[in-house]
Amino acid sequence: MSRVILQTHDLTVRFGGHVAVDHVSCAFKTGELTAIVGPNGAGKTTYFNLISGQIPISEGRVELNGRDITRASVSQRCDLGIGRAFQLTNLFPNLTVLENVRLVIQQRAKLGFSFFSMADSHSEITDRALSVLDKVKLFSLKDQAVSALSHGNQRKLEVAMLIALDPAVYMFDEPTAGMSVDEAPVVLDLIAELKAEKDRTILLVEHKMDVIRTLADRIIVLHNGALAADGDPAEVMASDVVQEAYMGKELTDV
Amino acid sequence: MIVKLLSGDTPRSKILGAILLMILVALALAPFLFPGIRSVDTAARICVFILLVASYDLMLGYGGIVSFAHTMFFGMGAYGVALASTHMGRGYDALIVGAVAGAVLAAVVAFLIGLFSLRVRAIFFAMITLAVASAVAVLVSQLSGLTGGEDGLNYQIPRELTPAFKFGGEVMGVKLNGKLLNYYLVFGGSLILFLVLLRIVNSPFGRVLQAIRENDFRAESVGYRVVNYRTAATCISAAVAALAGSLYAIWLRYVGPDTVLSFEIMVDILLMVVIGGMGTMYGAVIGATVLVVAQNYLQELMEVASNSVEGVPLLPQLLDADRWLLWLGILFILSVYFFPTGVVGRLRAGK
Amino acid sequence: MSDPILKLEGVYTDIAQYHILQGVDLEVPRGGVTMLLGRNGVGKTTTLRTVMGHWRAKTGKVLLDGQDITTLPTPQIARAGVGFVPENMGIFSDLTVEENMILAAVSGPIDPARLEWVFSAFPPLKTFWKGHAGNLSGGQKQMLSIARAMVEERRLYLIDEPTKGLAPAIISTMARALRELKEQGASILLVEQNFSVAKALGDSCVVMDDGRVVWSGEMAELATDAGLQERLMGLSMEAHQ
Amino acid sequence: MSAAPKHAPTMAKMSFADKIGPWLPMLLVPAIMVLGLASIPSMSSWLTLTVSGLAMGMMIFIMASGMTLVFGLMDVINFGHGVFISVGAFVGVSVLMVLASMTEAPSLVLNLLAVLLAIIAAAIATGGLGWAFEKVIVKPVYGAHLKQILVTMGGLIVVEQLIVVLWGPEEIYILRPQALQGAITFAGAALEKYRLVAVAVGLVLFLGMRYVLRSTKIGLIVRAGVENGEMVEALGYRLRLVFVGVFVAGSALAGLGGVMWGLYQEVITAHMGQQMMILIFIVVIIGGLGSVEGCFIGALLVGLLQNYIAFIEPKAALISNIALMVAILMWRPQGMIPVVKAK
Amino acid sequence: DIKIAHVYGKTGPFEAYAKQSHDGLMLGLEYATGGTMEINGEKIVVIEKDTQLKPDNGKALLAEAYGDDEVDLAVGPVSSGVALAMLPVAEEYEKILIVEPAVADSITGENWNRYIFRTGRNSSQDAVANAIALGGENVKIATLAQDYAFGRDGVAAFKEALANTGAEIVSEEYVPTDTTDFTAAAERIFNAMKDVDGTKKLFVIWAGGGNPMSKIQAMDPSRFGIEMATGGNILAALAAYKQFPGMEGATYYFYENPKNEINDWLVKTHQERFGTPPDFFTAGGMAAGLAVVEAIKKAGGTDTEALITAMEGMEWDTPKGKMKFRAEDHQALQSMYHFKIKVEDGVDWAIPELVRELTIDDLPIPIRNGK
Ligand SMILES: Nc1ncnc2c1ncn2[C@@H]1O[C@H](COP(=O)(O)OP(=O)(O)OP(=O)(O)O)[C@@H](O)[C@H]1O
Ligand SMILES: Nc1ncnc2c1ncn2[C@@H]1O[C@H](COP(=O)(O)OP(=O)(O)OP(=O)(O)O)[C@@H](O)[C@H]1O
Ligand SMILES: [Mg+2]
Ligand SMILES: [Mg+2]
Repeated sequence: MSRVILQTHDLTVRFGGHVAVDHVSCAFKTGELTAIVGPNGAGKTTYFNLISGQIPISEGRVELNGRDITRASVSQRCDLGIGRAFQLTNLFPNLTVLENVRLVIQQRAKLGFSFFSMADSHSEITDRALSVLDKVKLFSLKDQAVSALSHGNQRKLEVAMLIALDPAVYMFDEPTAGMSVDEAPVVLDLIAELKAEKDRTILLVEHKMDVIRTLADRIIVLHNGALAADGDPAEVMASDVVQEAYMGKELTDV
Repeated sequence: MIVKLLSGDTPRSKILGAILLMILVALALAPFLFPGIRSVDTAARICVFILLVASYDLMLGYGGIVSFAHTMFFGMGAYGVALASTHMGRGYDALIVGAVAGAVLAAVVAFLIGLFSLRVRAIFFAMITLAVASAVAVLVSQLSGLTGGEDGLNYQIPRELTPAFKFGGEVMGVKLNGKLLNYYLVFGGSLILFLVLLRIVNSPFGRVLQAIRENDFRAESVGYRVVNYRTAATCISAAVAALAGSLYAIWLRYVGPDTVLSFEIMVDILLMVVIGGMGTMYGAVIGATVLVVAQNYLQELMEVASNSVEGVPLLPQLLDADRWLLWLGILFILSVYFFPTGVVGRLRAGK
Repeated sequence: MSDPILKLEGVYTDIAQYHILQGVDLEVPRGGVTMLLGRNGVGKTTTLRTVMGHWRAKTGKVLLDGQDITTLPTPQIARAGVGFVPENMGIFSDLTVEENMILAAVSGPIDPARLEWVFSAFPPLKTFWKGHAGNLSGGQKQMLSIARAMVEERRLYLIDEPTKGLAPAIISTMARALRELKEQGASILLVEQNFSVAKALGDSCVVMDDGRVVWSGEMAELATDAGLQERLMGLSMEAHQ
Repeated sequence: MSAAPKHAPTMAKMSFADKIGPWLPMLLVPAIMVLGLASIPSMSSWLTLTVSGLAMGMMIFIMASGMTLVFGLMDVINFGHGVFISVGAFVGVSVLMVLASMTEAPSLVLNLLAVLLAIIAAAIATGGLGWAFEKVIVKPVYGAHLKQILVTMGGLIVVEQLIVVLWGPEEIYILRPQALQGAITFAGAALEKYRLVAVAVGLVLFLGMRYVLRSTKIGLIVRAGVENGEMVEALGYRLRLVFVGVFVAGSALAGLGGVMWGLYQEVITAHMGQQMMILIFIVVIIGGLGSVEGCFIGALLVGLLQNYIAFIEPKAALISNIALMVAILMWRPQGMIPVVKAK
Repeated sequence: DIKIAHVYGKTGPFEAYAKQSHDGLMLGLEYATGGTMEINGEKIVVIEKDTQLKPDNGKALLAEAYGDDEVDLAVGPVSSGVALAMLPVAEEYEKILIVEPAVADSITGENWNRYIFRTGRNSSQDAVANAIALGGENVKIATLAQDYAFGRDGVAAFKEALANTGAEIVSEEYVPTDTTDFTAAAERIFNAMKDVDGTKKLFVIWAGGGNPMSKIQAMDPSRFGIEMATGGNILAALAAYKQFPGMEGATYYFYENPKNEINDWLVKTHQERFGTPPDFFTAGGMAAGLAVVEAIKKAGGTDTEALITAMEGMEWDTPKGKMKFRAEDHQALQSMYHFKIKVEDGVDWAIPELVRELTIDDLPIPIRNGK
């Protein structure tokens, strides 16, 4: 059973005169994986930012489960079930890998304002964190400081933190960028697994076509901030808009 | 048991552990180990400053919040006791009312400042606290009818806490009098509150603070309401600072702007935190001890040094006891140079 | 082939107490694109940073055009004609796009003709010329980072994962730009995860694993030998198109 | 499927508020002047207060200019800035005392020449001191604000004490050069002649700094270097050299400020610079980090407002500067014309 | 031995004053003992303690001096704030503290206790002396002072003393202590005095740095017929008085003014040893030193009660002539000097030439300790 969980109505943001997201109306259903594609600077990340509340909305509304969350703060939206991973890695650099994930789970468990318990005594939280790390194959690095991780591993941790958050709506922003060909599948498999659980809503920004082809139920195309196409993957991919503005000429023709 | 008292946060370095133990013993037995008015006074100051600096470390080292208003909170506690003792007359009720009122006021003011300005950038928060603190200092100086202005207040505390109260004779050559009781009140109070702080920084709350210090943007986006956490940290820190001020006021039986509100004390606190090691709590112990001792005894040391180099050109002038500040300054620089992560950080790294 | 423009001989690099590079031997032939491939965390970035002097080789030598630059200060390495596009892009986000580019033109004002050429590869930079670089989209930042290296002629370019976050259309213009650089006589050492880009651009190729070079040779050889790919990089054809 | 894509990004018309926003700070100074006019009954008082307030602002700007470079651009909080002002004053005043024959002559040219020589000497001395400061004290703590505060505070104490060792603990009183004493009166208003010199120096300095920062890459290199020094070096700039240079320049400017301020106060002490620090911080911060223009406007605002408020309601003068800072930060949390994002 | 502690702010902004004060104290002891530094065969030992101008330090150090070092009495400090913190310590240890040169009235006023004596002048003495020097029929005075307790008390005392002279205060201006720009205050004063008739004077009470005098002078107050006036100051500060030839006021000490043997000796000896004439705080320190010796001699020892008895009402000679500890509040009554500024070439400072010595009898100093 799938129902609409997240909906944007005429969502718009302007930076000075520049309309980065231009009246985008779109609905997302549970159990559905929507890929968002578009040229660089099309407004994909900004669209995410508007949904998760990172930047204030100029016009329009965001609804979650029928509730208007346009004015809600980032952390409130997170509590309501919107979670995201960032395009540019964004972690707690001087804490360990484990601590990074633990912090997320601890917030889920609403333990943040516990002043007098000992943090390390909450073993159920540590256990969950370790199991998440295991899933993304970072278990062996759990005691490393994040700043010492290679780029690819930081990307994996970014994904791990989103999975640890376990929100209703997952937003991945180019999760595999900079990941090597043998590592990327680990993350993609995880996303596929989430999708299989049916009640998750997944939004995925990706530039790699093969990934989109295998994972996406639906594609929306943003172009110059506006919604340029929305529909079945194969159909959208074949359209002129996408071919011309986005794919460019095939690499081999260069 | 000990580990539990320390909230699982052990010194994690043998040398550090040994030093801390030494300081603890020295402070616990100060009146007997170092009899003499001045040395006990120094010990009491060390206790108060350990607590004050630890409370600052909660905010700065763990929360990453730079505030210049810490002496203001310190002062609120001190003036609380002073004013209560002045107006309610000498008595324990005055001490308690003063201390509680001071702590509550400090927390409320911290809350208001936090609500207003913790949203802005760190450096601006620092400037706003500086502004508020100096406005309060002006206020204290202006309301001289109430606060004694620049001259401060002298007041009476319960007789049992003053040298005039004698019980028993002497133990190990130390007179058993109210001053001794007063010292142990300061020592005990500081110790308990320090352990409480240690517990707080090792709680889930403490971890969140660290995360916010690292990356507040990210903390917000995994669902922590950053402003609330920062405000809470500021309030706790302010309240504890106020309690430290109350202890100081009980010990000194005098408060005045130079003693509890001046910017110099703020600088001392910063220095103690950094020399000791930020974000470690134990750094407060080391930093406060080193600095208070230096401030009190460097001059004497230099007197000796200066006399021993008499006849050498310029050196005696530089070593003149009146130039102690010069050497304290050099000490500042050297300590930041050689202990970039503080003494505690250094000891832990080299374990 | 003539002598290489860049040569690493037995380079060991430590970061803190970790031994990251463990004897890297590598040659970048003059006037070609050399791909540096390998899994995550094997030391590709560290290799580039060691050449730039951000990390220092503990033992071993780095030779640029025969000159030993192992211990040269970073600015001098750069001025010896090395352009660098770091993995994290190194954008100055407080500065505008224009100011980023002005800084990148070390030897004087920007040559307008060359700038036009850069714009033709990365049109968005022209659009956001006066905007703060920190506000650019991820891909636009990547473009700026590459554009900065291209704005003046260099002998050698070290480029770390330039295509991450770029849309396919831009990837192909970028690839064209890199080819033009090569035609101008520059040499390029390129770290890349996108194998089809590597295949299309690379002349020769070096594969690293665990802090060492484990294979080097012609790109064409690797591109056609699936077994070799599988062995060196865990790459399998089905994971890729 | 919707319309075929075009390549230019969508642009909307900017609202009036968006357009005027960047210019608002420039309007603040005249706005405050008009407000002052409205609330001060006597025209001649208003004139006196306004002119001398602007001149005082210039003097504050001169002292703060070095801070703008060092704190604003390099992101180094130099608490020792104040002591550079003091050193500048002591060196400058010593030079002036040696040149007594020139300062006591009733010749404007000779007087100004003496002041110029004093300024040069002071700038050389503080510049040199700044060089040593950077090498020894500041270099290890780039990027760490708190440590900067502490080490520079240490440096401050050391230098302050050295002043006492060299010049003795007494305050030194001096008189301004003959031709710069007294005031000129016009339209019932009086303006100290010396303030005119300050205005001239301040303007020259302002234009000079603007010119250097706009027409060379130095400002860019420093700002970029603070964010990512490694990358600046990888582009081929010797960042260390630039940083040292800017720090030295900032220190020399403090020295200049010291001479100007010492001659204004006519009494110098080792603490004199330190006493100005809060005001200098306020000016730099409300101006917006790294902005010479902001610093300039901020200084003028402070100068004017101080005078107006002290005239209208002396009690409020106690906190007028602080109130100004809080108000501006509430309006623009980054300061009026931020060039660099504050951390 | 006779042990004396000198507890004072050796380091910090008042360093210069502190040095004078200590030199004076030592010179006083030397003069009074004829150079032997002994009283009745007992050696005088002076222990120095540095409060760093911090009241809490002052308290601790004084306690240490009385308790650990077991001194017989203590002298100091420079700053009033520190002094006020120290007063209860003397009471607690039941030992004498001779306050010199802190000036706050409340030291011998509301915060006084019987162990406190003061050789230094108090603010009232300054205020009353200046009122006498400036006052007169048809004199209209504006005051400018720092906006905190010291400044306000000073003006209040001045005003009170002025009441008997026929002069009138027309405007009181207070500015923050850290004020550097006095344009606004001056403008307010000018506006207030512009249309007043009579002899118009602007009296400035200012402690510490900042220098309102010459800045206001630069705005040409004579346009409105206003003359500047202020009290005396240390020699270094008198340099700035060169702009005010003919200005009148009252001062605590200037080395040429008192004519007596002790002062002659002081000026000569100081000149020999330090190469400069003695200053404000040298004279004060010396007066304290002389008082100590005189009191111990008179009491026949160092017993506190005996000392108190001896000192109450004690008269002794100082560089400023005769001083007398008033029995009620232990304040030393002393002469002040009405001066007129003379500028001479080749002298580093302006000379406050003596107009009239205001003796103890000329100066009605109120008793403020409620006794
Ligand atoms: N804070 C901001 N201020 C001004 N412009 C902004 C801001 N944030 C984004 N932009 C502009 O909005 C446009 C959309 O940016 P966005 O990051 O959403 O692109 P994107 O679709 O995610 O691109 P990419 O694939 O390169 O990541 C860009 O042109 C960018 O320059
Ligand atoms: N600052 C550091 N401190 C400690 N270890 C580090 C640091 N930086 C990198 N490393 C380690 O060095 C190894 C090599 O890292 P490097 O960044 O060179 O890998 P890479 O090949 O570029 O990987 P990727 O493809 O993920 O970017 C990694 O194992 C990483 O954990
Ligand atoms: Mg994006
Ligand atoms: Mg890498």
